[in-house]
Amino acid sequence: MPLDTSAYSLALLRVDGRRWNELRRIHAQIRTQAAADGSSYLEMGHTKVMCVVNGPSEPGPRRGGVATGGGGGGGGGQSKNAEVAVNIVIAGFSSVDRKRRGRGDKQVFELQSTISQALAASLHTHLFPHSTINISLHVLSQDGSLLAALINAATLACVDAGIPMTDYVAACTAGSTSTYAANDEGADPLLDMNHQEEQELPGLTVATLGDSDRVAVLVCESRVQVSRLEGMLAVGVDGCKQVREILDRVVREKGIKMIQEGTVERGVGLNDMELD
Amino acid sequence: MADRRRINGPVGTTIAPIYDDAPEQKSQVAMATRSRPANVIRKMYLKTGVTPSASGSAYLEIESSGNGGSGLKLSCSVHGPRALPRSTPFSPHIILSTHVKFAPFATKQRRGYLRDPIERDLGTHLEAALRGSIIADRWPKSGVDIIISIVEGEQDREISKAQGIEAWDTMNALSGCITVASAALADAGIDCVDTVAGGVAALVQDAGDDAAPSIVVDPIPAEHEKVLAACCIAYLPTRQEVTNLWFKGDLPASDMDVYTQLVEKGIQASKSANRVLVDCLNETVG
Amino acid sequence: MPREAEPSANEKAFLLKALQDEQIRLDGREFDAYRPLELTFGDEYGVANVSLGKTKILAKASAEVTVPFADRPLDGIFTIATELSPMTAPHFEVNRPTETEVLLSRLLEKTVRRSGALDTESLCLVAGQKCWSVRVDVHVLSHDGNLTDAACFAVVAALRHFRKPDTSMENGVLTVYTPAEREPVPLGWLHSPFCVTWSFFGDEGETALLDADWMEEQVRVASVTISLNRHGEICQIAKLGGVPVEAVALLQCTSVALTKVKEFSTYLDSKLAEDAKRRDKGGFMAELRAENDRVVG
Amino acid sequence: MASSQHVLLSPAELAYLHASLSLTPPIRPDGRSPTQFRPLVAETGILPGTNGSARICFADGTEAIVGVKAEVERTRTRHDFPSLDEGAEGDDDDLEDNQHDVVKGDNDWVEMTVEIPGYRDDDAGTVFLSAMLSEALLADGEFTKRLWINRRFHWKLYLDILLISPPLSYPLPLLSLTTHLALLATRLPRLKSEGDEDPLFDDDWAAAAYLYPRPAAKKGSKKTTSFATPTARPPVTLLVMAVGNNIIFDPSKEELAVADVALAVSVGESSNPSSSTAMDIETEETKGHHNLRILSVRTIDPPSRLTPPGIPNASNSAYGANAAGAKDTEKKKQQQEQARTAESEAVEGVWKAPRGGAKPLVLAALVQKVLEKGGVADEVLDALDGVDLN
Amino acid sequence: MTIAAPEASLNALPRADGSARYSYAGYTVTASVNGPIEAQRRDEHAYEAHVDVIVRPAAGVGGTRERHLESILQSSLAQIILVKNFPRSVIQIVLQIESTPENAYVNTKLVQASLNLPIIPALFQTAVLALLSATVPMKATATSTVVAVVLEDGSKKIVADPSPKDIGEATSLHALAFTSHDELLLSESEGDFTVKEWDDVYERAQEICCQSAPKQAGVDMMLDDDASGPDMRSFLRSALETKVASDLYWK
Amino acid sequence: MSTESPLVVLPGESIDPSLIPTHHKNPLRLGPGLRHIPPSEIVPTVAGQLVVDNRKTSMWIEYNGGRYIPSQNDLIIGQIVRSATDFYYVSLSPYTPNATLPHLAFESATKKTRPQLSPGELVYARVSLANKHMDPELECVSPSTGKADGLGPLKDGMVFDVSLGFARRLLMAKSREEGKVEVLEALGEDGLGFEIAVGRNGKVWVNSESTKTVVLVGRALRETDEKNLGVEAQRKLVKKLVREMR
Repeated sequence: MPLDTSAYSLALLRVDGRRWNELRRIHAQIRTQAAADGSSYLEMGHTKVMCVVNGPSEPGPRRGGVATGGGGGGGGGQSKNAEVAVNIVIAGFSSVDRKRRGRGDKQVFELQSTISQALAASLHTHLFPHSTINISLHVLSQDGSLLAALINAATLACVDAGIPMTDYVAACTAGSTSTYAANDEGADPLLDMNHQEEQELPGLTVATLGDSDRVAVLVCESRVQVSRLEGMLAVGVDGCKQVREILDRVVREKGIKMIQEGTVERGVGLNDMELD
Repeated sequence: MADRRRINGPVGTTIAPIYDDAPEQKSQVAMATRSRPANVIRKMYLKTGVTPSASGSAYLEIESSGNGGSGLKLSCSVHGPRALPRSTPFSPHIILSTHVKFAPFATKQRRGYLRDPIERDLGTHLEAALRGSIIADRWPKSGVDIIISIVEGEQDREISKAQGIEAWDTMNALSGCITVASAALADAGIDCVDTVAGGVAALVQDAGDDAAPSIVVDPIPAEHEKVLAACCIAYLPTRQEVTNLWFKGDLPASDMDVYTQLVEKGIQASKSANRVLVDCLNETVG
Repeated sequence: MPREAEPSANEKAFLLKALQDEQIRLDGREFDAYRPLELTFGDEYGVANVSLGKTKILAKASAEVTVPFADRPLDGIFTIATELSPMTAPHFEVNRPTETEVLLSRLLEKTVRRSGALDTESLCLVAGQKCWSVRVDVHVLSHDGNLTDAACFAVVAALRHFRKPDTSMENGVLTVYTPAEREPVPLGWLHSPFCVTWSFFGDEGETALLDADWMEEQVRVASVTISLNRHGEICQIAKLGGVPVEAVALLQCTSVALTKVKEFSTYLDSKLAEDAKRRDKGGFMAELRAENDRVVG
Repeated sequence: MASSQHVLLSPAELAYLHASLSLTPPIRPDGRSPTQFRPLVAETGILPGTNGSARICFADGTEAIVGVKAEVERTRTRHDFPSLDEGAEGDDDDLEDNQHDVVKGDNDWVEMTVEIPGYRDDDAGTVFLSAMLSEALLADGEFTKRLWINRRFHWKLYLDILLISPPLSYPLPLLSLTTHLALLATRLPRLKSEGDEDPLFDDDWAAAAYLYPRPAAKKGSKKTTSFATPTARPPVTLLVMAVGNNIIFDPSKEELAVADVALAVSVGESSNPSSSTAMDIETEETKGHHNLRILSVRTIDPPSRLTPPGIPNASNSAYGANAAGAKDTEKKKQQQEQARTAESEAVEGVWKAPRGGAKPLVLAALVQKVLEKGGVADEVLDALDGVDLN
Repeated sequence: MTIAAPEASLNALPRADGSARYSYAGYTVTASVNGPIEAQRRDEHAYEAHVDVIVRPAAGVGGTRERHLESILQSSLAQIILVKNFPRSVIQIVLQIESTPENAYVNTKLVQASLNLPIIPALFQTAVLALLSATVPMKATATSTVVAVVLEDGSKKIVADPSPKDIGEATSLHALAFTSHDELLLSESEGDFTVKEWDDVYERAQEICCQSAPKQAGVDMMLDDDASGPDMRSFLRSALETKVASDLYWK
Repeated sequence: MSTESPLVVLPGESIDPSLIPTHHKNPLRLGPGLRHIPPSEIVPTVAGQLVVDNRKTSMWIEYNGGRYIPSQNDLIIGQIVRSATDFYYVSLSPYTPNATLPHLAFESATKKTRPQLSPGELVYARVSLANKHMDPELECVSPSTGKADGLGPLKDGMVFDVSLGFARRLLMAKSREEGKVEVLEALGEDGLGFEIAVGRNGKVWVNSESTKTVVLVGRALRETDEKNLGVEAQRKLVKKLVREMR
């Protein structure tokens, strides 16, 4: 494999020059769009996603290919909890080699349902019975850690929309320099994998709730020795905490800015200010 | 997802080749010139009540252009007005849903079973054209389906494809659809303010370099060197109103009058189509 | 529209109470105990009948020669079809994938296909022109929870039991032999992954159960499916949302899962051996003759 | 479909809106002048991964992103198309005025997809939108010719048009403008190889040539797209509607809800006319001004037809389903009588969804308004010139 | 070759209202019956129950062939079920083919144009058994068989339950089903044949399906002891007697 | 198999007229599984055992399995689906149309005092109207006495699904003698205290102070039903379970 661990073991630097426990640059904005109840734009390295949240609102007509979670089933309208409907659009130009995803692409569907289920657990959906929270995500550019980026963007947008939630759901990826074959003990865990690393090395996506160690999402799609799991998970969970800090900063800065601009009067909590 | 509705060939098969006429022959065909005067549309045959099971139906056939090419054959069936399914939200009006589909064998290149964008686009145009004519608020909370199948399209699609401009044929098809649909609606007894009919006019460049571009109604692309612009009109004669206008082409903005002439010619074409329509309806009534 | 019946409030409450206060499950199982797992093979190669308590699954493997995908000329084609019919439960409709179905098929996909359990390169016959297309159809006959683990086991069992017709290449001519001419050959198999699904209960997901039945699945707040092989290689982990669970707990789940997987894999091996013996003694010739008749027909 | 989504306005509100819009001069809810567009924020080159990209955000929050990606594709020669095979040896210049020139475009070389959140990509509305946008783009045979590399290869251009926000107002103008900018910002790598050999490209992005060459970058790009028309630009599609005798541009959702008729007009610009014949028609060569060309016109089915009708007090005694229905139809009958004579004045202050179509004169006026010298189209194009393309 | 006696096990699927697993002549089919259950709007009938038959192939996706089989079975089963008893409801029959006597790699062709006649009896019989196990009220029971007309050294020969080999050589194939009142319920034919031939086929099928089964229980049942093939009716009866016995073990 | 050979009938088989009980005045009463084709033919519609009671001049088919089909005066355990203006929608079995239970069909219920039931709760009710053309109607009070006699909301406890036949046996007046159900008595003798309600629709509700007991009873019932246990086996089972629990 081109990206063999030897290169790493020499300088302990990764292909993009990061150390093993370094996140890529995360840039995020909220309130990117006036029309929506909540919106956000998030970059993790070269992975760029946008999120638009509408609702809680009357459940609209059932749409194809939209994963709905939370609500505890019962078909949206009847349920005691708000249903979280996630719709992901992966732009054709987002990846290097353009591949068109048809409707009903199972992988996208899985992403949708994962995000929906993850947020449904953190949002106080029971406050909005018989209603729907529509989250639509747009992937503009992909360079690894897609699921993580989507979750973070969705979380931010929900905060912006002022939907009460237990805490941030922050996500990132972790990997390991060992291949599943190589059973070397010298293998180091890696934080926040880019596309190339995801291709070459085993890795997982983890999302935690707030700064606890409680894991909301854990997705591993590559073969790896079970002994590697603990290390990777630890690094991932730690990464999530860093990510949470960043997200939190973004929200606070925006909040302060809005107060200074007088968009909202002082002393109003971030969460309840958009509740209208 | 595999197609479960019909029996497809095994994987890795190739489509049978279409043996096309030799280019020179083709060019002769293509050079066939227009026999009709510029402001006369082709003869058409229209009959209502062809599908007993439908609440209204009509069949339209437009005579084939002289040179062996075939004309347009459309059949339209109208189902409804009928109650909307429970799920749909309340509507104070009748909900139109239009489906236009080329039969797989209608054109030289075989059409698929699923509606392609062109066909969907046609559907939207048709919907716009009809919605203007029917009195929608007489039928609240109800819907009507209008299904048109183009049994035979203009044979010369091949050529127009070669010219890289299919839309001209599409326009002819659309005007046919409008006329036949309006007949079927009348047959179904759905209230309309007026009978709408479709007409096409085009700015064409005839063979020979010196020939100046001229405007003709109901054009057959094959009969002209080049079609510069065309427009399809859905027109309500008694109210003198246009319910749908579709212009396509490339005209300098400086001479708007050409555009206006085109529209007028389109209206004229639609009027003449309308006569046929009205006669046909009178027959069924009387 | 036929709808799925949710368990009543009483049932939900009681189930939780039993689990959390008394640490007992309604059927008296231990928390980390599976329902009795049974595997039977048909007369045909590649048909596996798996029952896990009241959950019953039929997996059938089949192969045909076809054209490889243009972008992967050297690989065969390997598909796992999981279509839930109304037999699973009346509210499933043919041709209308539900969330359950999609997630199930994704899990099997990742566990068996993406983990490279089947050597797809060995399915290539003529590069870019001919290859085997191996297909497993998963039929859920009865759904009483934990489809994933049962289905995964059935798929692996079916594939390992399956024999595809033998082939040969002589100066560019490909011949596919009927079972009569040559005994069919097994697939190129690299490792056997199995799914183990944990279900979590309680506000913090503190209670974890293995092999939840349908009732328990309807009450659970989160679940994680861990796929491993007997060599302790993780093939896939999926905790797709749900109530957050302590990271440590997940690690424990994984280690327990590994022991379960080892049990599965030994059970499967023994069953395969058993079946092989059955076919061998005397049955073998009969087998051939039977095949023979089929071929001519 | 996006244009006819439900507007939550009461009949009274609709009636008021219609009345105020048909005043002279019309009073628009947001106080714009009839020809005034909504303020917008535009930026280009936002996605380094693409050949060209643009983002536009209207003041009402509707937002669109367009990305253009180009891939080299082998041209499959067609049998019904000898010109491609035998070809002409001469270099590009004299091919220009060749009878059927070798520099030949094919509409299949452009693939356009429109994504409207919450609508399937084969939804009637979505199809209609993309049909309209691509129709304008391909109307003059010129565009696809820009994608020609040599007789064996061509660029395959993928335009992905994403509406980020929910479709509040009818997104056509937004999408069109964004596409316009994205195309202006699109650059293709410079061709290094010669003739019909497999194309080799200069991987220096700075050297890449604009798909629509600028006057400034003209000389540099001349080589690659010699047949390109210097000041040509991609088309823009404008949404125009009429209420009574007033013509209103860039209508908001509410305004569209009372439109008597709505038109989508696509205009392009080119200095040297695409087709030799167009010359003949052209009476006087317009100097200085944008040299506008009208590419396509489509009536948009206005959502006003689906608005709930008000009931005049006269027949308002009718409550309860059946009675109302009966009464209603009678009323409609009378109304229809009036309608025959004069559509506009039904009962004063009572909203009634428009019936029938538009008078040809109105339609003509609409188009005229767009195209006249110094008309709205000119303004828009000037405005778009303001956007700097990085 | 001799064909083993038909085997059936009822209520094999614990979560369905009724189910049956039936195997005979190399065919194995599992059926589940649910009903009467609430009908979807599209197949809701104001005065009778809608009988919904779904046939699923062992390998590959269901295609036109399965749809055809479904329509055949649907129309004939609806005749013996007392549909009038359950208006606005659905009786849902899912037939899962488990194995067929064909080669494992022939039947994986996704969609075949040809109708698969020989499998009809297996499907039909399984459906009837499953209906009985679900105690869906019926006018009568029914039995079914397939008969082939094979050309053997010049003379036409009528073969019941033909092997794949026979089917390959058959000049015509006929699937028939009779109610317990000896009425012809279903008849599907394929190939060319004379009226005479069909009459013979009819006779043969009838004697397989309608051998006057003993009305009383406890009478010895004769299974494929002679050339006349198995006596389907007594087979059906015996299968049901075992079920009833186990259900009412406490009596 | 029991001693006297039971008469098993299949749908459509004709019944020997000699078996049909006749009486000078009481009319013949047909139970489930039989249908009368005028003038005088009586035909079974399901497979089962023909039972004839000459004293009551009634005959019916004894069978097990299938889906619950409501018939008048059945006692059932239903689950509240939602509340409409003046009645509840109650589900008797999955995928079937909901039954309706009027808000006032409870003991001494008035607009103010009626029990407030939320979706998911359970009620023990009687089928007051069953008609193939209408959705079934329920009541939790006897129309004659106005007393609940045991009917009404079921709080706490657990519901176990059993076969229709077993539910019927449990409901028999002399379930022990006729139904051969020993398990409940056996449990009682082991000093387990619990309440139980049996629904004709194959649902058994069990409640008790101790969670363990409920689980134990549930398992005992289920196994008895699924494994077709005879009297002795039932006693053994109970012994075994009780041992496990302690």
